Amino acid sequence: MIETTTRTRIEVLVDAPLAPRLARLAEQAGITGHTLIRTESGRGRHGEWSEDLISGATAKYVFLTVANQERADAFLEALAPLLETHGLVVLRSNVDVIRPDRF
Amino acid sequence: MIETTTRTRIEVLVDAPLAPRLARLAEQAGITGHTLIRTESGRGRHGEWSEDLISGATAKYVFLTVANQERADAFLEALAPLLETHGLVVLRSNVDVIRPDRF
Amino acid sequence: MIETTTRTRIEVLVDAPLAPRLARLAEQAGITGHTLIRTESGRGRHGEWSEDLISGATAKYVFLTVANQERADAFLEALAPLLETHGLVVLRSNVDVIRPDRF
Amino acid sequence: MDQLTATLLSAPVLFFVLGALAAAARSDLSVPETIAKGMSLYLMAAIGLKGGVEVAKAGIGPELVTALAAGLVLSAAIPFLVAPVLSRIGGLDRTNTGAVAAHYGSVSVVTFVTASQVYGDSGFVIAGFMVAVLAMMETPAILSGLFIARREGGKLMSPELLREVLFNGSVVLLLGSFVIGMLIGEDGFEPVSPLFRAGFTGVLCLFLLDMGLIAMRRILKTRALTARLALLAIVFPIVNGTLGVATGTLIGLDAPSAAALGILGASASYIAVPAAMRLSLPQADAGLYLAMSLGVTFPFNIVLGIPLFRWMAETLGAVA
Amino acid sequence: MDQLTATLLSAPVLFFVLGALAAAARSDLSVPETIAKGMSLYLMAAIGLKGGVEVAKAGIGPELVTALAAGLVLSAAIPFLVAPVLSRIGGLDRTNTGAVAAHYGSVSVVTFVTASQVYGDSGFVIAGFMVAVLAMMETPAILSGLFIARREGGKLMSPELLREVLFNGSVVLLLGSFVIGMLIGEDGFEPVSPLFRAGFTGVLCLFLLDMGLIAMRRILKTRALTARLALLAIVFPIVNGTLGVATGTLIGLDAPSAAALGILGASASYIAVPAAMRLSLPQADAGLYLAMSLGVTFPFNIVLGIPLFRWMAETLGAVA
Amino acid sequence: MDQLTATLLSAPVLFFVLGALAAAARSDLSVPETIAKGMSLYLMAAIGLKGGVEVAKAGIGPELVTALAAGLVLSAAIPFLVAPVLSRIGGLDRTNTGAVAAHYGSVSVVTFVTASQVYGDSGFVIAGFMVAVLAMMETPAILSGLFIARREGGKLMSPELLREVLFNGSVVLLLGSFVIGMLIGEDGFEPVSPLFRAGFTGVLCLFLLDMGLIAMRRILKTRALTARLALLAIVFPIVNGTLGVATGTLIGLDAPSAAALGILGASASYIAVPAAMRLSLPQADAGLYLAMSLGVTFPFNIVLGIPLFRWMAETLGAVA
Ligand SMILES: Nc1ncnc2c1ncn2[C@@H]1O[C@H](COP(=O)(O)O)[C@@H](O)[C@H]1O
Ligand SMILES: Nc1ncnc2c1ncn2[C@@H]1O[C@H](COP(=O)(O)O)[C@@H](O)[C@H]1O
Ligand SMILES: Nc1ncnc2c1ncn2[C@@H]1O[C@H](COP(=O)(O)O)[C@@H](O)[C@H]1O
Ligand code: NA
Ligand code: NA
Ligand code: NA
Repeated sequence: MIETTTRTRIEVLVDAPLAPRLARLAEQAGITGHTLIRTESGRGRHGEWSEDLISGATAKYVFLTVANQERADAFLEALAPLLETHGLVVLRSNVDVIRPDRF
Repeated sequence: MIETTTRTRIEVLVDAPLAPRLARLAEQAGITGHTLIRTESGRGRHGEWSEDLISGATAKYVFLTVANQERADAFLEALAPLLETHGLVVLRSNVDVIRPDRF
Repeated sequence: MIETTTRTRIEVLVDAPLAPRLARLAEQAGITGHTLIRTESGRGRHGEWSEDLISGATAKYVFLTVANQERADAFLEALAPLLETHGLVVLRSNVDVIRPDRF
Repeated sequence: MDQLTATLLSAPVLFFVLGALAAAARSDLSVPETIAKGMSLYLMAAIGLKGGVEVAKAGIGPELVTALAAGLVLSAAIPFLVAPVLSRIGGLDRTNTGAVAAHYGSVSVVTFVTASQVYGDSGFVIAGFMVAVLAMMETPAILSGLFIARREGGKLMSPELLREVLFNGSVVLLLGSFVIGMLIGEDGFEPVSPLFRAGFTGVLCLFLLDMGLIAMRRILKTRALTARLALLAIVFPIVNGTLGVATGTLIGLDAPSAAALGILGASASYIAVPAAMRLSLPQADAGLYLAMSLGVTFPFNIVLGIPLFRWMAETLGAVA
Repeated sequence: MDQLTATLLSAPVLFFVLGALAAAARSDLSVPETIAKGMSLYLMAAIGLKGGVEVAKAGIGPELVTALAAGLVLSAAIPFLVAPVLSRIGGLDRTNTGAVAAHYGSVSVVTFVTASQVYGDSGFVIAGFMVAVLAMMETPAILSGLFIARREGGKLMSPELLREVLFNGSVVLLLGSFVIGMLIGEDGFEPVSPLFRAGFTGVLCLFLLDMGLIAMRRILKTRALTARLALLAIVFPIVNGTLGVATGTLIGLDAPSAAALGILGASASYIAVPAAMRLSLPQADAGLYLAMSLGVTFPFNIVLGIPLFRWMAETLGAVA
Repeated sequence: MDQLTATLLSAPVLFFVLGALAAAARSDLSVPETIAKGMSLYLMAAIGLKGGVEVAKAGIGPELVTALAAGLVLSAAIPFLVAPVLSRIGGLDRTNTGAVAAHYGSVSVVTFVTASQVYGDSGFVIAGFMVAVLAMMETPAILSGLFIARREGGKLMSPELLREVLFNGSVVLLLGSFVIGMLIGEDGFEPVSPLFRAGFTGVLCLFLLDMGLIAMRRILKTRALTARLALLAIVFPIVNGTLGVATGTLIGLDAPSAAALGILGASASYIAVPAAMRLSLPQADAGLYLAMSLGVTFPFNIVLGIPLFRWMAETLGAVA
């Protein structure tokens, strides 16, 4: 059987122009990797949006990163000030990974 | 430490033309937000598909929504009649969120 | 209340040209279905990448599949030799599904 | 048939064949979906505009009204003709019968566009108003197909479906461009002519390259297409096309326009109808109806149907 | 006003109207985002190149410098003019006031492009150097808007924002193509002329089709747009446009170029500014500023503003 | 060298420079990936068609066969020439040596296309059949590269790889369009000429704008590119290009075609080979081989290689 270890998975729904700033915050928290996932559209308290390359103002990505708990917590702390102002949606869950030293 | 609360995460793989109906069902279940995620292709018991903008018939999205358990259950109930006819794939898991009042 | 059963969710971040091989491995492990999800870009120990249709060399997908534990384990075993050489990121978690016989 | 060689050696058809061969060889050649969608919008706008400009020159005659009526009847009736064959010979259940039948009642814009290009190149010019007939025939078949499938429970028409039938994107674009063409006329068309007229055949080549890839890949990965159904997907266009040519000749259309009505009868939808079926008859097998309409009937029409219906229209026209 | 009919019956404007009607009828017609982005890049490269080639022919005069200065001042000043109205009459808070004001100080490339096409078709030709003025006016308004919103805490200018202001993609492409046009001149332009000159109006039609869809859909799904704000989105272009025409006439531009400065003053950004605002004023409501600039002001300018500012410029020019 | 100024001041090259400058200034200018892919398909179809039409006019001579053979040998041999340099001077391990070497044996379609445009504009016309040589040289180098890397364990050729080598999308499109061009000839090409001939240079401009952005961004974010490797990425095209020109002159090609063989030798793949390497040598560093081929060699060839190999071919041709 393959051996796995539990790590923390963090997903943040973020405005496209803000994604590079998240990458920087993650790096400062010691997290080396992330993946941006494409979205199409959505709806929330601020109404509907859909990907919009003309204005570039309303596209969003899911910023996905897996890290050990300590780094994940540091990243969440760093995100805190952006939560209210930038309307981020932040999700955290556990996930098993195979090569734990990578995360 | 950032305080989090557990909520229910529901993901539904859905044919693109049906996505607006899911949004309506979620809203009727009291869920205010959702995000559509882009897929590329897939395979199941009914064979292979891939995004196809010409006919528009074979594109699919992942409909992602996070809600408290009660609303999540109401949404799943509402989905039930579509499950067989529309070949939906429905996944449910737990997730920690930061501003629980939003979900 | 809708009845659900727990299954294993496996997500693999994979180079686009390699995705068909994963589908074959999954099939050999008895898994009938999967979905490819689109990504945009990312960063890891090997630097940054972003989807790049010209060379086709640096696009990645998230390969998502849900299966019962036995088949999921068989798939993970089959993936093992690719892990080091192809720099895959593999995540495993539990998920509740509605029609358990499908997975 | 000299026309056959002419069709086969035209650049658009050769690019279609190239795409099909590449897919058959399992080449990784592919056209991004959004590019294909963009070309399809371009082709519809161009054909609409050009049709409208022709009508602005020639005026609206009683022919237009007769042809529209004929198109409406054909689109609504063809599903009822093919349905019994689909269920008895094809062995399909009621849902799949309805879904497939709807495709054959509706039309393929690109088949029409290719025919009008190939015909036009040799001076066999389809009347401008046939574009309006094309638009007219897109969606009535959807209702016939649903009636055949007789969906139990639920309303016959959801609001989404009604919009799909009345304001389907391709119908709106075709008719809208047609009306714009009529409003601006030859003079107003001149500044957009380099894009919409001069660029047309070239874009059609690239689009058909993609259609060749898609059609062949459909065939290769389909599981539901039996030999019987594949055969029906060739018989239907011959029968429905003959019906179209005959109707066109009877109502007094000139030979090119009668041939065009044949093309419309023969062709099967792969745009408006599949999306409507996903919504209204989700249990129907999308792999099946796309394999039949896109994988078999479309190539048949592009390669053989185009010269065939011209030959029929010329022969019938000489007799009549 | 004869110009009004001419504008309304030009192909690009009719396609814009078609898009708006299709969206109003809730048709599923849509242009893929990447295709729209591609067309927008094409239009900017083409307008830049053509402007540069004109300047290569006519030479750089003192007019260019005066016009650039006038553009800079207008772009920076307009936000301060509209801000008090937005907060007092529109009832917006400081953040939203700053964000919306920035949009009105900046410009809409496509409004300029459509105007130069519609004007040019009737021999009313905007000077080539106005493209440089267009590029100049894109981003200064961002700084004014941020100043108005007076963001508390944090630096006024993040490195991302500075880059956005100085090296915004559309500014770089417009100015870059302009310089390339000046370098290659009429002779060097000749081989690219079929794409960038002959194809231009046609691409503009398809792009405006999409803009019509987008603008109308914005209006339909917005929640934040009150009747008062919608009214302001019509008053602003009239006032700012008049200001632009008057300034242009005062500094001695010919009538078409003065009208163009009017168009620039009147138009509101929907490219450079929204992205900058998402970054710097994320609390501002994107639904609101896009509804005003794209949903109301853009259609107003395309349909009524273009003939209006021409008429103004001709009248003022005759007086001056 | 007068040719240098002519190259530098042609619109396509200027757009390439614009893209590179924009990326260097960290502008957010970008061309959507699917648009770039669409333009790349267009360029390949166009160059293939035009080559085929030329051959239809000139007939197939023994030259074609000799040139094809020369191309095959060059593509298969160059990896073995550069490999020792890569491992000894560049310090690469065996896997990376094989991967990078494969890139240099293969070719860059856009470098060829740009050269044939820039040359053609000044009457220095590459023979049509060189397109077939271009297609021929795309994939043999992949096998040489894999042989050099000598992958342990596993079969040398997976079925995916075999398809990649034989039916690579760009090879199929180039050769397919070439054959279509031969079949339709000048007459059949006429209706598609507005898109594929007139529009060509303009599309090339927009595509090179994107390539400039991509090449510079590669350079800026690469970590693996050492100064030595960067230098090799300039030495290789000079050496391999000289080899190509010399071979071309020796086998009796006219000066423009010999120069083209130089371009093919000098250029490095960034389409067929990288995708094949991801599949077959996944441990090789994609950042490295893309930085070398796309970030250094491609710009070198576009800006300096094109005039250089012309000059060489003219000089050698005069001597021979
Ligand atoms: N409960 C939710 N589940 C999934 N996505 C959500 C949820 N709430 C909000 N979102 C996403 O976050 C975006 C911004 O939310 P809001 O700030 O509420 O407008 C929405 O447009 C959705 O895409
Ligand atoms: N076990 C699975 N894991 C992930 N996706 C699946 C799975 N089964 C089915 N799917 C997705 O759901 C679609 C429809 O499934 P089916 O109804 O079985 O053809 C497939 O084409 C896949 O994209
Ligand atoms: N911790 C992580 N969380 C999410 N994605 C990751 C993580 N680490 C690596 N990745 C993704 O996997 C790719 C390859 O990783 P690497 O092999 O470390 O370069 C990266 O470019 C990311 O897209
Ligand atoms: Na039909
Ligand atoms: Na303005
Ligand atoms: Na080479």
